[in-house]
Amino acid sequence: MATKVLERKPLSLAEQTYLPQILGGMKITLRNMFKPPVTLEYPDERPDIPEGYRGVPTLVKDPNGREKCVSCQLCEFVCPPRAIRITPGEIDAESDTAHVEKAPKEFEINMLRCIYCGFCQEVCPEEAIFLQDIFSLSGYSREELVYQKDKLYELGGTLPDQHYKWDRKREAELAGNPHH
Amino acid sequence: MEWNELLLIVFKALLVLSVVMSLAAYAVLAERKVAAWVQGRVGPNRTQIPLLGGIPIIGTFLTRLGVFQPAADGLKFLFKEEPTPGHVNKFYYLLAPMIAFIPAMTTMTVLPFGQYVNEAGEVQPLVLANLDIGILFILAVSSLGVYGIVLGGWASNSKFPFLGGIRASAQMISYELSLGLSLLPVFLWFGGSLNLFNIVQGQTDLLFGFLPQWTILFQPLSALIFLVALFAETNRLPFDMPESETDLVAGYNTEYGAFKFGLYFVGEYTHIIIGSGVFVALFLGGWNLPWVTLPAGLFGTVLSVLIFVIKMLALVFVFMWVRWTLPRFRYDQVMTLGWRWLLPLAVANLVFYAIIIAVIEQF
Amino acid sequence: MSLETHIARKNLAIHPKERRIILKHADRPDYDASIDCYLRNGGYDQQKKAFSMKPEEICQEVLDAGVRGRGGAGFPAGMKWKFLDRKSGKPIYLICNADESEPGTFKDRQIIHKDPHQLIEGMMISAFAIQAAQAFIYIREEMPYGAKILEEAIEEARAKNLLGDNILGSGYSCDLVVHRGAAAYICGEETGLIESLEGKRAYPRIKPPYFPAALGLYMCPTIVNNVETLCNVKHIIEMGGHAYAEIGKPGNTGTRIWSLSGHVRKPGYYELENGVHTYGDLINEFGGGLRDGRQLQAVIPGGSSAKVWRAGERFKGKLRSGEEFDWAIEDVPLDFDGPMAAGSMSGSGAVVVIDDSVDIVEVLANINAFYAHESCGQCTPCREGSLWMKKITTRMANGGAREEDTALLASIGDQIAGRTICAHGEACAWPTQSFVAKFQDKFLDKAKQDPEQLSKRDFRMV
Amino acid sequence: MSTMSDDNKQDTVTIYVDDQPVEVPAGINLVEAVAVAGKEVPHYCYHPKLSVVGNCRMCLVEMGTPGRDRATGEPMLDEEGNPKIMWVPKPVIGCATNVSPGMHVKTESSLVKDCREGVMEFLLVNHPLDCPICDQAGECRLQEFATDYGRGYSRFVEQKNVKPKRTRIGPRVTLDDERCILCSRCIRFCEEVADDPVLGFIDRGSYTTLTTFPGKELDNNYSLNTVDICPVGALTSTDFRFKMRVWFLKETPSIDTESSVGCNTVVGSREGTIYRITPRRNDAVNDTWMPDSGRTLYRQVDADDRMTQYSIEGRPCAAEEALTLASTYLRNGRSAIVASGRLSVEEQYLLTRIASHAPGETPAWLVARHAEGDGKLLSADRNPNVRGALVTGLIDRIPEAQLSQLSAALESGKVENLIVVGEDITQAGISIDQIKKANVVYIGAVHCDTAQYAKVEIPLLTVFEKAGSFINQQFRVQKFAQAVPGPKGVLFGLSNFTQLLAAVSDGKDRIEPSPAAVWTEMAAAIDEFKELSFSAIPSTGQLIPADRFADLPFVEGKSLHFEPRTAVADA
Repeated sequence: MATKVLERKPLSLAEQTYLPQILGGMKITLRNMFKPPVTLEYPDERPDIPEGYRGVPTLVKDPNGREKCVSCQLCEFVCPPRAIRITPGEIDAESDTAHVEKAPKEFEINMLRCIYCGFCQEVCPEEAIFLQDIFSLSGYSREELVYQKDKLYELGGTLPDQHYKWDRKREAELAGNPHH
Repeated sequence: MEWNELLLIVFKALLVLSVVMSLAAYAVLAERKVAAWVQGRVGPNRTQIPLLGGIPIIGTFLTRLGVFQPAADGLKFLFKEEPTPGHVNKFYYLLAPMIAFIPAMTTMTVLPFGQYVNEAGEVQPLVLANLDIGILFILAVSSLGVYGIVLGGWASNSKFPFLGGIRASAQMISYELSLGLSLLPVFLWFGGSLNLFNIVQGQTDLLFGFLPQWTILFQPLSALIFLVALFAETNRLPFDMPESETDLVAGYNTEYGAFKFGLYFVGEYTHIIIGSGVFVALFLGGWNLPWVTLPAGLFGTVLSVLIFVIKMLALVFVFMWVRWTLPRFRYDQVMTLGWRWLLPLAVANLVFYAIIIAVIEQF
Repeated sequence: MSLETHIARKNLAIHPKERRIILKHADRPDYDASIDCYLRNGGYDQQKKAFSMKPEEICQEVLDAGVRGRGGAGFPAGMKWKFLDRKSGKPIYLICNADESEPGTFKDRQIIHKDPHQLIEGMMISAFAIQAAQAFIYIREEMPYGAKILEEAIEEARAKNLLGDNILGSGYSCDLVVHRGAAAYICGEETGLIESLEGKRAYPRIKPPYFPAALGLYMCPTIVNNVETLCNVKHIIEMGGHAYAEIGKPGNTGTRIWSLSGHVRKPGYYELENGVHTYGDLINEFGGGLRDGRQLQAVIPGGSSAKVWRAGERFKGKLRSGEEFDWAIEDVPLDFDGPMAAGSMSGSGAVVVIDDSVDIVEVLANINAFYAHESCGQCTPCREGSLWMKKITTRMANGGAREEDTALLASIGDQIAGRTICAHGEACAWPTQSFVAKFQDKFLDKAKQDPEQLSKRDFRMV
Repeated sequence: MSTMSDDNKQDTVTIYVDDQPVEVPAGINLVEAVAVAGKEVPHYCYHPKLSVVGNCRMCLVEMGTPGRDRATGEPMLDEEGNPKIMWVPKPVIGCATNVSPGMHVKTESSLVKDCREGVMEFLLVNHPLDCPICDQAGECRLQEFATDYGRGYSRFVEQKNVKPKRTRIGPRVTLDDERCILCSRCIRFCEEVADDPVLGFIDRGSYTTLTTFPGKELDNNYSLNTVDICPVGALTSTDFRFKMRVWFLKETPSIDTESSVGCNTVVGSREGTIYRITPRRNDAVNDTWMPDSGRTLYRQVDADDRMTQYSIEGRPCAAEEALTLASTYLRNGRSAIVASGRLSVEEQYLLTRIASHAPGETPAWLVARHAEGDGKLLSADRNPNVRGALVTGLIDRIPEAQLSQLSAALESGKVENLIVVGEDITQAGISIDQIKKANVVYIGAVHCDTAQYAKVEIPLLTVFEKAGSFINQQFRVQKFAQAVPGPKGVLFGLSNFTQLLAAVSDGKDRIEPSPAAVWTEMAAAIDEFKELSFSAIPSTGQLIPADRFADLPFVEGKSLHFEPRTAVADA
């Protein structure tokens, strides 16, 4: 690659003193002083959380209140800092959601380890885990920040569902085999 | 000396001390606020004093202005745990902040900050000690401040403070020359008096009936050199070599905390304030306003002090303004500027004015 | 119990243009299924004649006659026999495929019900020709009376030593057994039939390696022939192979019983000389034409698994003989090669005529429902594809058609045909492929029929 | 493959896979042949150890053979003189097509790809796609091939078929029929390998449903192999169901310790907990099967009666203390050893070394475990490593179930010190009084009566917690690796034995507590192990000469790949 030598423009006398530049700079800063602040006074004012923000990972329920997580443990697998720990369990045959068969017995996310990468949300095949707009967690002990299933559901709440995958499955089950 | 006179002096000293101290404290606030405004931020706006802050509109306004912040800062300096690192030389380590603080405070004794005109039209300066060699005193005492920094840097027994201290000493010594030299034309101008009060008084009259006889108008170069040197002497940006956070963490005061750090801190701001005062007295006509004659009596006195303080604060603002505008020099640039530019310039300036004054005096 | 009440006699006179060989006696009012009646009409003479011949000679006669399998594939029977693995030393089996399961076909039933001894004689000649150790008639459970008639006939024949040990003193022994299948379509497929006969699920076997001629019933060489084919053997012996080959046309010898059904005035079975008549003759002359005011919409020329013809279609091409042709449906000759040349097949000879009174999508839905129900479920493409196609066509027929369904159906058909274990893959793919190709406009119209209803329904299923 | 070499035919043929010539063993099918070429023919129903049914249609490939002129029988050549390939017009299934010389196969043509896409789509239309809850996820052929060969999007908008779910078809197997792709591997396994044909299909077409015959259960001891060979998650192990996703499992090669067959296994563990044991293919030993009973052996790791504490006369103590006391016993007075056929070869060898340092003659016994063999993978000899004890010289005769000699010796005081390793001798004819008479050092994994009355208790690692080797009925040395760490406080690896050896020999006889180090010693000392080393033993095991033991009356029955010599069997 050819090197192009640029000649430096010689400075004028005034420029050599740097004073015009200094004054120019001071003019800019002075002008800035009278502009309104651009910052947000955080605890009093809350920022508008943009869509796709990656806050605290939470577990959600579908609009019918069904626990969406089926403990497939993909999030546990994909989690780079190993913050997620799931103990799978089987849904009781008498339960309303018996057709789902599997649900987490325990589900914990160690928020001290979580790096908010959002892999868990991306990998979740059931759309059960979402990084929501909560971003400031605090606690007095390490244990307190290992969030358990109930806490995760409390934070996650209910999100709209596009598929109702399992409800449809239930419908099909109730409809039965149409072949005879 | 009568005991009541002594009492008056002590009272006056305490008054000035407290004013300067609180000015220093509020300078810190001002610094933070100016920085915030320049950068489009809000600055300190949360500290409240319980009852005062609770007053409906005013309280909120003051709180948002951050006027209670210095109280919090001061309390913090006082009550924070005082760690003394194990590796320091304890005696000098403790001594250094005091050495930095005391000269800064001492310089104010000779700074006139107003006048009292009695019925007879006699003018009395408002000053703690009206020395004839006031400016020499200031130069002498304020240069002691560098010992505080050098000593602190050395006593900390740690590399960053040490580097900070070394830089500070080199820088101070370099710029002190220009500082002193830049003042000589001023004293020549005012008939060789080294009394600050006289110099201020000398700037009272209008030349040719309309031109304010402020030194800065006649000796702009002196003023510029003095100002630049003053920046360097007070370790302010763009000359904050001793601190330079980016390469020396906090420079000479890295190992200091709590009250000892507070002393350094207040000392630095006192330096700025006193420096500004000196500049106002020498170049900006002190408490004089052009085309205005201050009335006699107490009212005039108060007015004069106000004018002086306002001018001084304006200059303090310039200090801050510059700080948040200019980037830091490199160390070699500081040295180059000091020795290769300012010093020759100051000498040339002196020679020039010496000739001019000689020529004027011929007539 | 009176069987007569259950056997509907064709009360129409035999059409003068029919050439009846196999059904020569069947519809005679004085003819019944008993062995006495059969013997009176010259029955079992050919068996005696055959037993005096060498088995190889019989085989040669059959080969000379060029009789092609009447079950659907149209493979020459003599050739099939030739492929038998005689070196293995294992017993050879003969099976009569009486699992007449192709929708539209009802010819074998006529023979079994009305002239069972003809089949038995044909079978015994064939068994002797291939030196079978045992012969079976595999009959579907949906013909219970046929089975009963056959069993009675076999008893009668056995009493006269026409089958069983040392038949007619020839030293050759072969018994004949009627086996009732559970009436699955797939049991008509020869390896499926063999599996069923062995007592297993009628899962067709993979070929290779399980060619019945080598590894058939109980892994022994086995011949499976259609009822009509086996009956023809008797007539070949009667006429001599070459004489039989004179009937019909070269390569399409003999007569065939055509089962005509659908929207014609006189549906029924017609035994016709091969290649002499055309589909037009069958529909309009024998079948009496369409009902008043109706237009022909489609013809399925050889059982529901054959590719459909759309009315007005023209078939152009070159016959194997080099003769160029340009046929309408009515011009296609009634034989094996004619429909083949016209892009379909004669199959089991079941001609279904469809007029414009029906929705063609519903016709396909009906056919698909049949094939989805009859898929044995062994291999993937047919198992899943047939039901999928059924679900689509049923939905389309019920008003839920989408425009992309047409292409989807064609694609599913393509994914099935040629990739399955047995021919059921083709059987279920061909109707769909041909219906969708030839009636594309009607299928696309179906999607446009009720867009409002469409938008309300959400077909996305999990 | 062994039958192959018996044939007089040419052993290998050259075929062309995607135009690349490959030499493959004659007579194998295209699935295997293409694998030799380093390519994959996806398949579901085909299993190398089961009959071929060809029903999944996933292995469709294009195949052609060199044409021969019908009239002359001469090979047909194209213009360039190369053999003219007569391509079969339809795709053929690789599993039922055997190689022939010069055969051409296309595994990547557009038709083949189209076939695979089509079959994958068909397999998925009625599959519930419940991978998130399916235990097979991660080792599911349907998932793998859908990713590799599938279309990637769905065209199916109809309602899926409904079939029975979570059906118990046996004590250890749970069936989810919706996931079943009807490959019939399980049915064939039960018929052909397990000799217990209880599985079958009911219903027809796409509604075909796998189930057990009425009144029957899939309860034979090989039932869980159906779970292993199920290419999807239809048959699941009730024990492993929903316990752990397979992708978390660390897989460690191990050996089934149930009998002298020595089935090769894979132990799946996560973070020190074993979740399941599955068979590992070894065509010379267990093919791809293993008994169900061997799959629950991992429970001994966390068993209630597991011994994890060194103790002296019931008082917990440090490991060194217990071992030092044991060595003190050994060095003073007449000693004897009761070892176990469940110990590894290395442990048995170290015991012989320990015995050699004890004063006088130190007799050793093994306790026999005999039960009826099932003719498959459980032999009559239920000790996995009796032959190890023979080869290492620990014993020189076939072990017996009752230790009458020892009993007499204890009674008469001829044996003052007794080392018992891994056996409860109270079950082998030794009374508690006799135990009390001698200084008994019990080394074992579980608490038992012997441990209760022993002077010194030393905890032993289970097979899952250590590495080592066994010698099975065929005199095949088979390695196993450590799957999980031992309990806290128990010395690792062979340390119990090497430290005891060092203590007994006054520190003179020191061996690293690793199998490799012990093998170096054994290779020097034992003829059968000459020129062998631990790392050199292949994963499928290494046969060693058995001539020295030809006359011993081993108690064995026939098993899958082992036929006892009649002379011995008669004895």
